[in-house]
Amino acid sequence: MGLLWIPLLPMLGTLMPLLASRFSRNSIAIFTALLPAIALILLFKQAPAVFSGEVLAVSFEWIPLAGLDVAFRLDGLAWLFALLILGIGQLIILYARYYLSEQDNMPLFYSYLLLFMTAMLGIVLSGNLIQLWFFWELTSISSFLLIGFWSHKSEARKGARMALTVTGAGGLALLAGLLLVGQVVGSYDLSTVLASGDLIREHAAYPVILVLVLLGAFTKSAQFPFHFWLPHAMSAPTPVSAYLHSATMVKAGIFLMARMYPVLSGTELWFLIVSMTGLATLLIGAYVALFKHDLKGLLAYSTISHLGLITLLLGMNTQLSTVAAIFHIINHAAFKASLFMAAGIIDHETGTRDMRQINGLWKYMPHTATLAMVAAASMAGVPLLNGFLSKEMFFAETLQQVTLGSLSWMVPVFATLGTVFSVAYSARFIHDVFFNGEPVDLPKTPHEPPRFMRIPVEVLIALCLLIGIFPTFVVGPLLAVASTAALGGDLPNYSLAIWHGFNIPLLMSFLAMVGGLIIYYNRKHLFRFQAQFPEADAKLIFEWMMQQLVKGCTSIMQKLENGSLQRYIYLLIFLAMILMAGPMIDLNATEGHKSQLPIDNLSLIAAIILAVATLATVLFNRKRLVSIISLSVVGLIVSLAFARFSAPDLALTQLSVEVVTMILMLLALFFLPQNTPKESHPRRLVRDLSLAGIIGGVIGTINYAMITRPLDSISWFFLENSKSGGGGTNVVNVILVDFRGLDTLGEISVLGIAALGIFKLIVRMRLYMPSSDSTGRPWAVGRHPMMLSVVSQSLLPLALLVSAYIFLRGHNMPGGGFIAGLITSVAIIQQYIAHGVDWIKDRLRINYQWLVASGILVAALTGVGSWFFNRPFLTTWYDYFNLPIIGEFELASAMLFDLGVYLTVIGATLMILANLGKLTTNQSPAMKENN
Amino acid sequence: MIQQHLTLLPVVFPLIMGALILLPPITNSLVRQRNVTLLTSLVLIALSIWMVQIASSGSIQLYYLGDWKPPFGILFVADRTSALMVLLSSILTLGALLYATGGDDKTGMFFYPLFLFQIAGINGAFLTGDLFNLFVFFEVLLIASYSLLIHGGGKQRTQAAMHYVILNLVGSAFFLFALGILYGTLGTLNMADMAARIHQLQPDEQALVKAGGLLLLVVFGLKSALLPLQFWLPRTYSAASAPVAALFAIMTKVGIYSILRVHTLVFGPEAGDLANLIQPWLWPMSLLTLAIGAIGALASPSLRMLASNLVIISVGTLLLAAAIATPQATAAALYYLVHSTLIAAALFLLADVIGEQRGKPGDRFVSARRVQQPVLLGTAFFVSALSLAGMPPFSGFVGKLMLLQASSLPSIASWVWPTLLISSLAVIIALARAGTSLFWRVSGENSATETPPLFKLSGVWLLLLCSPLMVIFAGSITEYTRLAAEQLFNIQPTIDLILQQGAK
Amino acid sequence: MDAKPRFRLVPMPVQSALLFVVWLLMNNTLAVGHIFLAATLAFTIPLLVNGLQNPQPTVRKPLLALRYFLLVLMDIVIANMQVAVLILGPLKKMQPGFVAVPLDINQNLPITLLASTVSLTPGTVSCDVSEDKRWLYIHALNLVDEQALIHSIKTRYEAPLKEIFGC
Amino acid sequence: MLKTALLLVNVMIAIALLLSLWRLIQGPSLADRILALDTLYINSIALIILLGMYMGSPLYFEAALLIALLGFVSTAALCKYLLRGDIIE
Amino acid sequence: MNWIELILSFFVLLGGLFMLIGSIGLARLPDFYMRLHAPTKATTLGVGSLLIASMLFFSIKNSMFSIHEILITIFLFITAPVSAHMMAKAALHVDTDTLERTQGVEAHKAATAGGNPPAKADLVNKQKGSEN
Amino acid sequence: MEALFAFSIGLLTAAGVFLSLRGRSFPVVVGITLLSYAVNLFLFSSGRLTINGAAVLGTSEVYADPVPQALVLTAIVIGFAMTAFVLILAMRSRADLGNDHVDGRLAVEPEEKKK
Ligand code: NA
Ligand code: NA
Repeated sequence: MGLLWIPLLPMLGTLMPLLASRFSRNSIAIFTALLPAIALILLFKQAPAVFSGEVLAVSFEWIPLAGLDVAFRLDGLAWLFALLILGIGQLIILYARYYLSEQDNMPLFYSYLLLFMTAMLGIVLSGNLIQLWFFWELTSISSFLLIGFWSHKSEARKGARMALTVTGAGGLALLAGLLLVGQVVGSYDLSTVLASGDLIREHAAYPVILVLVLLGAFTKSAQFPFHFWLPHAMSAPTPVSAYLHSATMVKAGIFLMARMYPVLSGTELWFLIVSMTGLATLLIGAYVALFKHDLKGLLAYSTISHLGLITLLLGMNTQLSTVAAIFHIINHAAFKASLFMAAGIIDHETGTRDMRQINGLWKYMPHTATLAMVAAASMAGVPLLNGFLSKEMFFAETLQQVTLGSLSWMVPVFATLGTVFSVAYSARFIHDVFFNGEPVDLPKTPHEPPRFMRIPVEVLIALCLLIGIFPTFVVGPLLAVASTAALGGDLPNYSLAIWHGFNIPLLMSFLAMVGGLIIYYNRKHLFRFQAQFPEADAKLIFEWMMQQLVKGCTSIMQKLENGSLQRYIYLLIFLAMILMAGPMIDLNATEGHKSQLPIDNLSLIAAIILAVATLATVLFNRKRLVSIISLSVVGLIVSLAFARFSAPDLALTQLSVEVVTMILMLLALFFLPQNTPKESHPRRLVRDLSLAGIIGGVIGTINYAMITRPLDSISWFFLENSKSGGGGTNVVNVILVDFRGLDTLGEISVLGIAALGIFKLIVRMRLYMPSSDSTGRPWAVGRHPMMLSVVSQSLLPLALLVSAYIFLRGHNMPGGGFIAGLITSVAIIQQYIAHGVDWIKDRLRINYQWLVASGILVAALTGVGSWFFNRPFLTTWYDYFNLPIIGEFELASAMLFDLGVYLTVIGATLMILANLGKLTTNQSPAMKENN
Repeated sequence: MIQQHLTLLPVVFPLIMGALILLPPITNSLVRQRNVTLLTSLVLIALSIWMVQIASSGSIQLYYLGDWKPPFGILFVADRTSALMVLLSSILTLGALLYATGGDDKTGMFFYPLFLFQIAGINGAFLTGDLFNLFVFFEVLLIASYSLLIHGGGKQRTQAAMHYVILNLVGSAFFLFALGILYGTLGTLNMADMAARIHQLQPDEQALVKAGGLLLLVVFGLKSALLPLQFWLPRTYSAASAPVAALFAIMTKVGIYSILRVHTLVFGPEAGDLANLIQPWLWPMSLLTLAIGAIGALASPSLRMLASNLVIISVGTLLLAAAIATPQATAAALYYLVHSTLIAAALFLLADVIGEQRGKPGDRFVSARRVQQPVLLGTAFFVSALSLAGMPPFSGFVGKLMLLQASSLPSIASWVWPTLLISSLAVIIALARAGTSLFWRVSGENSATETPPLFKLSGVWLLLLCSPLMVIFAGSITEYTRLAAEQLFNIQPTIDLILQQGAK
Repeated sequence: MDAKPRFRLVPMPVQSALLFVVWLLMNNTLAVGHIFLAATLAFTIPLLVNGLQNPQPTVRKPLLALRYFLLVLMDIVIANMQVAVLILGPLKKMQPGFVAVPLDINQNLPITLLASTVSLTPGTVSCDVSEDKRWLYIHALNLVDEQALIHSIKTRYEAPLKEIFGC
Repeated sequence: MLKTALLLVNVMIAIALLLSLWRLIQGPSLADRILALDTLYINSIALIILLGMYMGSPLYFEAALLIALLGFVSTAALCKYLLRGDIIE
Repeated sequence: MNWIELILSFFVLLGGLFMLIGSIGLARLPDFYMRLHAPTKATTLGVGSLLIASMLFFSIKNSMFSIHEILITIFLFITAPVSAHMMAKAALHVDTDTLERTQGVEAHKAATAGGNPPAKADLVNKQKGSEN
Repeated sequence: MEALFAFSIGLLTAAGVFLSLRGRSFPVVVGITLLSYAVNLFLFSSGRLTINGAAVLGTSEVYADPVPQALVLTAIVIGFAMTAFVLILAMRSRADLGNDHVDGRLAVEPEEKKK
């Protein structure tokens, strides 16, 4: 269980600084350090077991479906990395306490830092590949926050974004790779995977897996050509650079390669990709580092170079080289973290990081200078320091490899060359900063930093020395156990002695040392040579690429999404037609075998009228009023068609809807242009006409094919049960109010909602009200023709009577609440037309909104009523009663439902039409202030 | 009694409450309207949790409207999937409503009743087992959405509404053509009955039914913003007022749900000659939808626009799952659907707050004054961004992960994985750009205007909280979606259940 | 005219009677249930719409009204024959024209009835009523003698109407 | 005999419909088109009554009644539109 | 039985004939105001006759008094003149062309002027003129 | 008869689609109205064409399929609501944007003056 707490404690620790934010800076730092410190202790408590070769593991089920368990696994490799993370983490916390200024949000910084720490621990301790990826991404995210911590700096924002983009992309590749691994192995459990090396290497997907996983590793570890983000991450506060960009995050990629070493390595492909990438990175990083004037820039490229070195070692496919890689991981973490911290102190004390300004600091801060120089010497590989040991091992290994065949000599040569530059930039770091005359224009006068700020550096330098001098004693067991884990088996023989006698690696070291110093001495020529090449700033290029990407995307979107409804409709219909092509081809015979009705002359004439009126609607579409009139003819013929083909209810409904629609169109047309100008390009007309023709043809064909085939439908049930089950003989109406009453409830809701929506549209509408008709003639003077008024008001009672008639008979004969409602509405609208709004408003006080609501409510509650008889919603009830004198009559709950329909229809129609009419009057609808 | 009618309540309850709100005394005071609506939404959550609980046992709840048995009457079906969708809509509703109480409810009339009507329509679409009834509920939710879209007024909204409404009208026309074809060949409206009858067709009738099924794809594709029918979405969603946009986050999902439902039940793997009717089309279109969404995300000049494009990406992702058409992919899709809906909604709300606090530049990605609540909003943005980008530790990664796993057959993966992963990267880039512009690129301090009321932000947090919760409980949630997907694909028992009940 | 009408239980007796009859007509029945229903509707509908009625002069002489109705009916039949002949005959002979008929009645309902009668009967359509309600403009299909036309309208239709409504 | 008469009238009304349509298309003025529409409504009433008799079904009466009622409203609305533009004011 | 059919046929044919004549007039007459006469008149009688036929037909068919068709007639008789009136008014307003030989120019002008009363003198002159 | 019916539906559809592809709001609305006629007739005919068989019990021997009729009735009402909404929206759009284009233009028509 102790294992579980190791990542868990830092995770809880993210909250500590936030909780402690009210206390002093020291307290915040202490609170922050507390939980990771305990975790570190716990880590040491696991040491005996781990060093004895045990693999500790703990796991719980989390998302079994995705193969994701909460699984932690501690072996030597993980222990080593956890030690780096937690140990250096403690130092960084201490260092940051002094580094951060009063203006910085220290609790937030610490919180981010611990979040990152958690993520790193998660990676190294993961016992499940998916979980590993989970924490992998978490490091990208937390490092984004840390790099961008000084968000007011443009540098920081861009650097953070770049890092996130590159490592994020790598993370996605890694995910794919890990998923493939899981696919091949059949499990995401790390132990299982590590035991399946052969299976993976022999699988067809191995190259893909390898490339994907390596993409993840290379981006994270800043390997060429993905190295460019790392220097720009230097805009982060220095503790971040020291922690993330030397000791931990960039090592995550290395860790991954080491972790997967047993399953992925050992092939030629591995060698080619990994070692060549490492070699290139090593050279480029070392070369560029020399030319950086920025202190942290130099360190960043140096880091890239050393990461390249480790990668190269891992790529060489030998056990010893792997041991060397692990060893160098430790050493690099120690000297590079201390160098970054020293750089931070210098930056902190001088106010700049430009080495052209910073000179001769030896005088001002000898203590710090000593520390930094030791670290830099270690970086250069000076004997008696830790860097020297792993470098020797590296040289030795470069001499062993033969995979490149006759070109194998290149590896040691380039390795030496890389080290030459490494020595050169180390020399530059030492000479240029601490000697080389007096400082130039420093913003501050430098002096030694606070006592405690130096302690972390001192600890790390001590480590460098101790390892350098007593390697076997200090680091031997750790290296052994970590290497065993990385190799996934037995350890090779190696010696950690300082002195191996005069041999080629020593010669190479010597050459490198001398060569480096020579190069540094002649740096002026080299700088001049380098100055010929325009400096390609990765950040600028990256930003430019991003901008081009955004620009490109924007122009694509502007071209595609041009705001033209016509195009969208066209696409919609076009797509539908494309999809229809297949079925139309499949359709062998358009005509079916059902016997067809003969054409009678009236139907023919009606069809002709329909066709002519339809064409007239289209052809006159620019004269809008004429278009409306033609449209009503179409509607009329459609109603007649319904009547002709045995659907009286539909005919009635269509007729009433028709008139209301026409009134509505007239009301709206008043505020719209009366005519449509001619603007369609002939080509567009042809295009639209062809599409319209095709869809018309397709729909017509489908229709013909459908209605000439026999149908076996469920309708018999309704005909059989209408009377007995629904209590009505008009089957259509019984379907509407009973069998499918819910449709009707939905339908009146739609109507009611439309009324509300239209009211919303009308309220506060700014109007274009023409004072004359389209020909410029002023409107007629008389508002309400007398004859119309007189006749309309006399028709009103009659119309109401008719609607009562239609309503009451609906259940047994054509009719019903909807049609009745429309008739009532039309009658009332006719009063509006004939008498005007002012006249009506004193005489008719109906709140249409309430009418709509109560209509829906009546219908819905009628449905609910059946619950009290233990029946589902909308179960109808009917019965026949016998009263003296009056005789037998029927009562049905469906009538109450229909009443709801009736009320809604009236409410909605009038809410729409009357309010629309009121727009031009002083009764114009306004939004109620209802609070 | 309530349990007996539980399946119906998510539809009828908001409908009745919506009508009640339009009547005095509630209609006379906005405060009363607020309270009643919030209460309604809480009750809806309780009801839908109950539904999910019942559904999770694996039993399919059937509700016979009017006591008419299938295939004759209208039938409501609450299985695991539909119960989950109803729960989703209820949670979303509460979040959006809480936000709306911050003042968006005042900028136009009838906000609350329209909201409830739309919920009724959405839930109806989720629950109904009858194709025509589905059409009716589509129309209910559409007309309510039209009215809500114009809430608050303004040029952009009107123009967006014009496009949205007209396109959907054409879409509805296609829906009715499709319904006509299906009734005219299969002779029934109940979806289970259709699935049963589809085997008895003559070849030519099959061609007709095929046409109907494909037309339905167009209709559902339009609702769900499938390429090339997605153009309306960014403008519409980014024009809508924040709570409305948040609610709209589920609208596309209604289309996707319908595809999952109809094209699995009627035209699914067991439809004989018509099996997997739409999959060949869905493949390229969903991949392209993902691509266009990613391009749009990169091109987005404002957070709302970005959120809209993220919705398109989620649509592409979900339809990709529908194209894969396996229970495994569908399980992933259902999880992803819930997550993406909630978080996209939260992002729309958040965009509004951020926009308000940044002054004139609003939520556009340009330098502006600092937001008043940088930590609060920054954290909220961070959570939503990570979720939507599919990055750990928030909910997006689970769905993405499962979908990748579901598409790991080499033939599929070579298409799906790059598209999914590259679009993820695009989202990461776009969101990183958004976050750094909105929170980090500040010029000057915020002149202290009043901070938004607590309630308003609680809506955002409610929705965002779902993300970590969905990760923590991912095990049981994915187990639920797995069983839901299996239920969705194992159609024969469903058909038997529905039609045997009818025969009784 | 705009004064709010006082509440009356049966505000429009004539309409009520009409509604009663029309209901039975529509339903083609004399069943007791329907008579009861008809009475109910004839009672309630006027109550509902009473507010929406401008007061109109009442019929003073019902018998005369009936006579007038029959007269018009007969004229309609004749008018239709005449017009049919005109329409089918040679168009060149036709002499269309506008006529202004000075009015003696000045209330809305009688004027409306007169105008309607004019429209329904021989070859004339009433086009407009002047704002001061003193002129009725008529279009005649074949205007042979303007004065005779004016005269016939005034004596044949306007005079009885004036008498019926007593104005 | 009645059948023959009905058939004959059928043809007459068909021609009437076509003539009205012709006027509707021809215009020339808007008033002409409104008049033609009004006539089409009336023709339709006749058509429906005829249809009722032809089929021997009383189910079509309401449709005719409705056309009579609604045709008037739409004619009045159209005329009001020509006169005032604003049909409800 | 035969004479009933005869009567029925008569009314049916009469109705159809008038319907046709009305439409012929609509199509044939030379100006709007003249066309206005044709349908509004012919159709009242046309529809009337058909309705009478229908009444007879259903009364006999169902051996039950069926006179609800009268209702349609009532409606038409009430509304047709108003429709005509409105159409004429509209036509006057938009100044629809009249046949050149149309008489009563002054009355036409007066009516066109929005139904304002005509100048007294004009009409007096007019009346005088017609007396001459 | 069936062919005539199908032809009419095809024509209505074509006309509706053509108009809905125009650039101004009003023709588009008219086009959608035409399209909805086509749709209603289409849905109606899914129950096949029947003459003299209204589904009123006791009035004939063979009845037309009542189900599509009920569906069409619902569709008509919904279509009406939708048409009303889009029409008023077109009006609002003109008021807000100053023109009745549907292709995203924002130019104000000079000849129209605001009240
Ligand atoms: Na220097
Ligand atoms: Na008005």
